[in-house]
Amino acid sequence: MILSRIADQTAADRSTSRDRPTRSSAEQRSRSLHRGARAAQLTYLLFLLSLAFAEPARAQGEPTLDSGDTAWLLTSSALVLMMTLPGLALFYGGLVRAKNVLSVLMQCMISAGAVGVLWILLGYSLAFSEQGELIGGMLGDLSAVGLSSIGPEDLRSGTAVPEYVFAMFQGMFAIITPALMAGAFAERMRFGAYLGFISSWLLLVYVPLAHMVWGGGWIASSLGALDFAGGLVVHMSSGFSALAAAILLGKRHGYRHDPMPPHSLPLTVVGAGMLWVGWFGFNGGSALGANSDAGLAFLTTQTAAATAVIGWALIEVLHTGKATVLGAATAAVAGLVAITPACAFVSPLGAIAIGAGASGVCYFAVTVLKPLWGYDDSLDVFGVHGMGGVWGALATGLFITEAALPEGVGWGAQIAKQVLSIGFVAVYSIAISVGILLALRVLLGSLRVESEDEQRGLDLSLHSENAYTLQPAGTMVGHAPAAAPREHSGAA
Amino acid sequence: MILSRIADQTAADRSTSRDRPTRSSAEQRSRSLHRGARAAQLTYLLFLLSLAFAEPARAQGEPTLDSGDTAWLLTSSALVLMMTLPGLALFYGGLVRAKNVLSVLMQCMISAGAVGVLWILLGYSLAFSEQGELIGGMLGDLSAVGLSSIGPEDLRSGTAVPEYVFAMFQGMFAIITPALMAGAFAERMRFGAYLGFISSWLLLVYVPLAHMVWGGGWIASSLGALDFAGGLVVHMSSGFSALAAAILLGKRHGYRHDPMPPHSLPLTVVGAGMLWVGWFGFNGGSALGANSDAGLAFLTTQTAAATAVIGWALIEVLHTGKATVLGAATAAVAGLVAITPACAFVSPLGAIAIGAGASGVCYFAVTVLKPLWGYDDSLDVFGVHGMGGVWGALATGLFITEAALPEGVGWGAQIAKQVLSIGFVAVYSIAISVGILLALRVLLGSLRVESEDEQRGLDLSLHSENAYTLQPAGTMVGHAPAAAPREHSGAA
Amino acid sequence: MILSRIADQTAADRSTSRDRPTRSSAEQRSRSLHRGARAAQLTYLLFLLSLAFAEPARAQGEPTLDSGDTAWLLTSSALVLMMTLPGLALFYGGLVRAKNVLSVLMQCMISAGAVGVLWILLGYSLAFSEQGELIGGMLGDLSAVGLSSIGPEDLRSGTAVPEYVFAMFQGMFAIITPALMAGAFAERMRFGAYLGFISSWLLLVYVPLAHMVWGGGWIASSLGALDFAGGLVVHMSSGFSALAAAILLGKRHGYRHDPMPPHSLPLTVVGAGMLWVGWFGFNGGSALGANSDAGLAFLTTQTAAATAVIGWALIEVLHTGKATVLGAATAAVAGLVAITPACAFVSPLGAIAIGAGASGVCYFAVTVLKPLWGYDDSLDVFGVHGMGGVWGALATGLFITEAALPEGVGWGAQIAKQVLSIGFVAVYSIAISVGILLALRVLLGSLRVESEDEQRGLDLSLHSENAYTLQPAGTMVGHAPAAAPREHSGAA
Amino acid sequence: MKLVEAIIKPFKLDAVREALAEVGVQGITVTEVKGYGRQKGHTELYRGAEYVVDLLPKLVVEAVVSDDQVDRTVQAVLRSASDSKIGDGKIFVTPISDVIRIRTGERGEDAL
Amino acid sequence: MKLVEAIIKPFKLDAVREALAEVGVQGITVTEVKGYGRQKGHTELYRGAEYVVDLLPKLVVEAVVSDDQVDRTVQAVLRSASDSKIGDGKIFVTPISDVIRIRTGERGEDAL
Amino acid sequence: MKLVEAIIKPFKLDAVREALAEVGVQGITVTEVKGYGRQKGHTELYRGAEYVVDLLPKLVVEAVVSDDQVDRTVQAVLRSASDSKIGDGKIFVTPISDVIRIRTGERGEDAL
Ligand SMILES: Nc1ncnc2c1ncn2[C@@H]1O[C@H](COP(=O)(O)OP(=O)(O)O)[C@@H](O)[C@H]1O
Ligand SMILES: Nc1ncnc2c1ncn2[C@@H]1O[C@H](COP(=O)(O)OP(=O)(O)O)[C@@H](O)[C@H]1O
Ligand SMILES: Nc1ncnc2c1ncn2[C@@H]1O[C@H](COP(=O)(O)OP(=O)(O)O)[C@@H](O)[C@H]1O
Repeated sequence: MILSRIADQTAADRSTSRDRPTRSSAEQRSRSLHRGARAAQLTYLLFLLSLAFAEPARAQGEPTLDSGDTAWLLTSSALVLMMTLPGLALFYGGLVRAKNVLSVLMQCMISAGAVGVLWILLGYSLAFSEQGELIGGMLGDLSAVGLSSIGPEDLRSGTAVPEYVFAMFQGMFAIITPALMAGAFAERMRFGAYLGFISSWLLLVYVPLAHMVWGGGWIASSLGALDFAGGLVVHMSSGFSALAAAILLGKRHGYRHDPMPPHSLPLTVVGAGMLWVGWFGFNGGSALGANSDAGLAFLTTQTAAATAVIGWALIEVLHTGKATVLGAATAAVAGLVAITPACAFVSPLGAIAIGAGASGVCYFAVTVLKPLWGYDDSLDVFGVHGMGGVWGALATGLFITEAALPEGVGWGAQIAKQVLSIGFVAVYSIAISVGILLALRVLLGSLRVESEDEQRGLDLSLHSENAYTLQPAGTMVGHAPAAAPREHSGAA
Repeated sequence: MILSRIADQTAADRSTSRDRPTRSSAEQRSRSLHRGARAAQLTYLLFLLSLAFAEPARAQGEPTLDSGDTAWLLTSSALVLMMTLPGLALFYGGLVRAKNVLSVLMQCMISAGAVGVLWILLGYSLAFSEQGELIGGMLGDLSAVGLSSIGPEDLRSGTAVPEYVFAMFQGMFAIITPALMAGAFAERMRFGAYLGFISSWLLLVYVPLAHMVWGGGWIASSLGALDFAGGLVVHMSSGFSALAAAILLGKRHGYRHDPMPPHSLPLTVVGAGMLWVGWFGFNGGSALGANSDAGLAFLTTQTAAATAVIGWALIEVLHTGKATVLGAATAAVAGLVAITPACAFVSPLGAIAIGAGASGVCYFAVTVLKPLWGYDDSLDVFGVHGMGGVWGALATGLFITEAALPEGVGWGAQIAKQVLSIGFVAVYSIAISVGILLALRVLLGSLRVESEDEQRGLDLSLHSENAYTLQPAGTMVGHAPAAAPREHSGAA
Repeated sequence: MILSRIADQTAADRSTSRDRPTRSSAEQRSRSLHRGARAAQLTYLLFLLSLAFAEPARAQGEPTLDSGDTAWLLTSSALVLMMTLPGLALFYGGLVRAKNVLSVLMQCMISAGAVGVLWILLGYSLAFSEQGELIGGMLGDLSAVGLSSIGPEDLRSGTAVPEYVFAMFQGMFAIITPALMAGAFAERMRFGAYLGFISSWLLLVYVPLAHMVWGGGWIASSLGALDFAGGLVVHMSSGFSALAAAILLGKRHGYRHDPMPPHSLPLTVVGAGMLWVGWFGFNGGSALGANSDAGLAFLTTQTAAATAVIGWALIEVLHTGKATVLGAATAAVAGLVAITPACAFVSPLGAIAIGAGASGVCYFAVTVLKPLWGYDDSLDVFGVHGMGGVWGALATGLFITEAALPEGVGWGAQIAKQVLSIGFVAVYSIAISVGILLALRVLLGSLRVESEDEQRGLDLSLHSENAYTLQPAGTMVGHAPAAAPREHSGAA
Repeated sequence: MKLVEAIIKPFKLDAVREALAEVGVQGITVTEVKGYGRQKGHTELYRGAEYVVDLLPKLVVEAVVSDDQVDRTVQAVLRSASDSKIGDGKIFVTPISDVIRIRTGERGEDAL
Repeated sequence: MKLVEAIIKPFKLDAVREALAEVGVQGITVTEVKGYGRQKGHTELYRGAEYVVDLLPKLVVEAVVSDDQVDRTVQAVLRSASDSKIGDGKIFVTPISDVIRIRTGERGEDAL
Repeated sequence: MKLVEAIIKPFKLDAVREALAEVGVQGITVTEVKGYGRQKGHTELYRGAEYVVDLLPKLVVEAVVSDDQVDRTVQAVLRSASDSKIGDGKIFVTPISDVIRIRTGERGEDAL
């Protein structure tokens, strides 16, 4: 086993990423051993010399920072934040009615804020520190609380990048995932309830799943399910949790009677474009280096998104006679969601299949499943991320290449592992989310704004602001009021 | 010749890019030879040792992935997609009237979709595979159809990056180029006609030109014209084809009688900003590595754009008394277009000259040439990309540095080569584009929407959507209608 | 000396960045000595051999380009331009009234243009060329005017990146800094006055400060104050100069009587998001390589911004009862400003302290200080950049880690140095800015537009354009008018 | 004929339109306006500053009806637009001297 | 004096304005409105769902004219705004009791 | 009762509203419109081309007042909206036959 691993290693550097959660320092060591072996082909003197020269590196006993890998992971981290701010904020902001656009932007901003802080203080340690596990296979430990135990020079084990950079890259994932859910209960949730929900959800749903899949936990190591860049951890988890939240919160006033068209489709298209671009960091960066896996992930990501756009447009033309712009934007995201778990495991043609499948699955979820079941998932988080995530996780098994199949696992067996992981993540996400929300409901009285505040719009009710003021009018009252502003200060 | 080349190589790694189409494996080999030569300065023992140590690398006999180069090319690919989505979409979207903004956004989205898929299936192979040419000097071959023959570990020959990454970088160019044309016939073309046009155009115009200039074809290898990042392939080709399309489609209803001001200049400025930023990937990435050429290209790109902004503002103040914001945005793009073919061949001061020239040439094209000739190039694609491209291709010869001049070619001779290439690309683009459009007209009946649909706006007519809905009102009819929506479903 | 340099260079690439202003060659040497010591453990023969192998590198006598460092600095440069275009343009554009949005966008565009050109011609040389200083410790020299003395292959000394790339990275800083000031006197300054102001300011304020802090001048080398990425040079300088300009120009018509709410908060949030993302290039790129300092800077940047968002929201809830979206956007920028000088000198927990402090300091400046003093700093440039910059420069001393403290300097001493540098930059910026503006007032008659033009809006008055035209109406007059447009052509 | 002009809260539009259709009003014209009256405006915040926006969004629904339809029309609006809250709005009734249908040139009640 | 109020299709504005100028109308005031009448609305799509928008964009052109100018004004609108298609719009004529020019305080027809 | 309709320059709104409040007008309705009259429009530029926008932004302020309040109302507008410049606007006074308050159903002057 170790030997075959080694062979794999030297043949190319792509291994870095595929099994990034399981890379051990043993493996690292085996690499340098192998290099020694090559030197053994030389004469004895040369061998000694080679030993001598190899010594410093071996004595140090640790890999060195690779500036190219680091450059790419820094870039990827920035791109993944761009997916949330401004990407997702715009995508969602354009889709709601004009009176609620700020509330959605705020949900994205505040996720960057709250999760940003929590991740440093607690989240990263619980998800990724590897000293000893708190709950067997489900959580990391507290050894990196506040990141105090990590220095700027420390590299993330199994990579050639600083652990700080790895922590940031993962932190950006932690920021976008709760924000994704905001689309499902948009236009009705109280701000405090949202803040409470995403904070708890981060620690109780996201962090455990991240550990189980990427941090050395059981989904990857025991079950053996594959999720390269977050189909399970990011999209399924948020999609299914969002569905639960949408149902618990109830439908928007006027749902399925009044039309609630996007107030600004251009914003949504811009957001979709930024999500697309940022996703290269999301998937490509998950290779944790600028290597051939990153290249493959980039290529399949682009290809799946492109195919989904075409697929969705085709379905629409057949179904309604018109290809819509919102359809294209939605399709791009659906394709990107679906390729996420699979992006470094499938071929370019596999990516086309996954993208095409995503357009079918998500179109069905959004136009048939949702009206059939009658829930009000405002911006189709479940239809796109939940169902797209399921399809992607399954398709990872269906379209995996020979080369990417883990040693000794058959194609059918891998599919079974994928199905199991899908079931687990769906049940886990829904169960814990429902628990959190019920607890919050007890704590806060209600998760929803008052009906009148909902009609007036969340921007004014929750934030005392108006998104667009084309013709200013009014009266200054005073700077820095000591008291809460008049009327409706209770809804937040 | 080989010797001087080698010297050039070792002094720095910048060569990678300048002549990226012509890099041969012979040249690659010469590099390692040179390294051997240097070792010969040492004593015999040391020489043996050096041989011994050099052995592994030489035995492998192939270049290895450079993570820094790969990181930059991945980043550049993402930046170039950002130029289309959301960059160009915003730039064009802001310039049209509010009733047509979605149709323009859709044209950009669908280019990413359709070209994205076609590129994987066919385009890349025809443009860049080098096994054997289909039509001498004009097309690559079918050996990389579906990219099936390429693996994630394969490097693009002559570079230190995975071929997948190279394919994506080039694919992003292939996506933006047809989308650029959309500005010329904006606000009147049918959606199906657009899709048919750009798909055919990709394969019949873009792919051959890309091969001729970058894929080893005759413009670079036989003619010897220089086009570092796509002045000929991207801007002139799209600009001249767009002119042909604008004329064939005819003028917009009310053209030159009704004012058709941009519906949202802020969107346009944002788009211009993103184009500017993305262009660093476009030009800098064309060095195919994070090397000194990339640095030079970045610097000249920035400098030419900045100069054009100032130049255009100055011309406007002299001509109309006011510097306009749309002028500044247009100027930036004009400067970027013009520096594109020259970016790694000229000095910083050369870039200033090219940027200044671009503002003059494009301002003249847009304000004098267009009204003089009377064609309706809605958003001035010909004026900016066509004429800017001509100027850039010419200026590449005019301002080329000694160091960048190909061995044995005089300054005047290079200018002549540039002029020939300009003529060829202009004629080729127009001829094939006209052919495609006439064929499509026969096939589809008409390339244009009905006059009433044009007046109502393409967003509603083609996509049954409204860009902005500030005060929603209406009646839900039903989810997932089985039939085409009522009224005007035929125009798409 | 040369020997130690080389050893250093080859051994590792990270030293470049942390204390780029203060890095002395002494320090350089001490590091390489240490590594030499390690080598001394080997036998004599091996030592000789090592010498032999080191030979080629030493023969070349110069450090080599690191592709990973170069990739990251190229990326960072693009990110920093994105901060201005479209980031800052959007942030400011959304905050002004609809009639002035274009004037603000234009100010950002024209900074990219004018500073972009001036930087190449003169600015870079005066700030960063190191041959000999013009005014002792205050300015560089003229040896790199027009960048003519620098070639694409030249590396920036002390780094492994091309000097061209370094020049561009620094150039992007030079572009955003004057543009930052535009927020303070928004909605009332003449366009020509603005252009004159920022051009002079660049050469008389920015360039000297950049030299003093980063180019080897006295603030870093003699005083020993630390400013990793521009708290003094960028934020304090622009914030204090902006305050002076706002006061000199006088208040907007109707200030503190009419409400002047943002015309589009979504634009502002998008801009804030882009600033946030771009800031990773700003701070992370200031490490001048993809090294552990870049990682640390990235992490502290993200953490401080996130903390400030949460801190500001908390303050708002306590103070007014509501957390606002504009508050969150402002807070993000405040946190980013404050961490800028400190980003590679503090721990993650230090970053949390700095971010929290920033929200307090800037909230106080904006809501208490401004109404108290009564100046009209339209978009709170002083409150956020000026005061945030002061806090950041101070906090750099307060929260600096042991490891980051310069050799032989105590904690208290460093704080004193920081305080001195704050005082110097405040006084210098205000004094020179006032001088420039008074001179321009004499030269141009007035810095402000006419009162009627101000009420009509600067977009129409200065640029003859309208930001939004949802329902076009009017009459074409003619293409390319030979004369200035009628009415109000004098204000620009 | 009379012009019945109802100033209503925006979210009442659908209800008013339905009520008018029930009593036989064939066409309406709707304008977005801002209203100032007894109803208090709302407070907005801007970087710690506070201001009152006292012009509130309203819709004006205009229907020209024959004289004998006026009462029914007014009743329909009252029924559908009232929440018995301040700010529910006003109805103004104005005499109209003529109505012409542009398409056909018809005049008077035929043009409605 | 009378207020002539024409509800027209938006793209007819230029034609109507020119026609009014020809018959001597010196000033007009234009309002963007939404109209509901015999003309059918259009369908929009939203993620596979379909809804009808039946309030269509219209413009109201208002001109106050002297009594003897009313007919010419109405004719000018009829000429310029009609396509003989449903939805071409309506003209309402209302008596006005006074007109005042704010600039000068002039009253009555002098103020037009 | 009369409807007093003042077409004013947008930036005069606050002054007019205050003046009306002073003379006892309790409520107003404001509409954004575009006006065309003696006042010249402005030139805009578009890539070197020039066009005149002659529809200028105006606000219509509507107040329904009792007959004896009409004069005071008109005077208040004249005072507050006039700059003695072309384009200051117009006031139209129209007779109203009835006013109803939606909230209470009150009619006539009680409803104001
Ligand atoms: N005298 C008036 N003239 C014109 N419009 C009025 C007048 N009074 C009220 N309005 C309009 O009616 C709306 C509702 O009036 P308001 O006084 O707030 O409530 P209510 O009608 O319930 O007493 C106002 O917002 C305004 O648009
Ligand atoms: N009774 C009415 N009161 C007020 N506005 C009306 C009335 N009837 C029609 N309108 C306006 O006139 C427009 C055109 O009317 P419509 O019935 O669609 O066509 P037509 O006038 O050709 O019969 C409508 O959109 C509406 O704005
Ligand atoms: N006859 C009219 N009917 C309707 N509105 C008018 C009429 N004349 C002028 N207006 C409105 O009054 C505004 C001011 O008129 P204008 O002729 O420009 O200036 P003044 O009232 O100072 O003579 C115009 O923009 C228009 O909105």
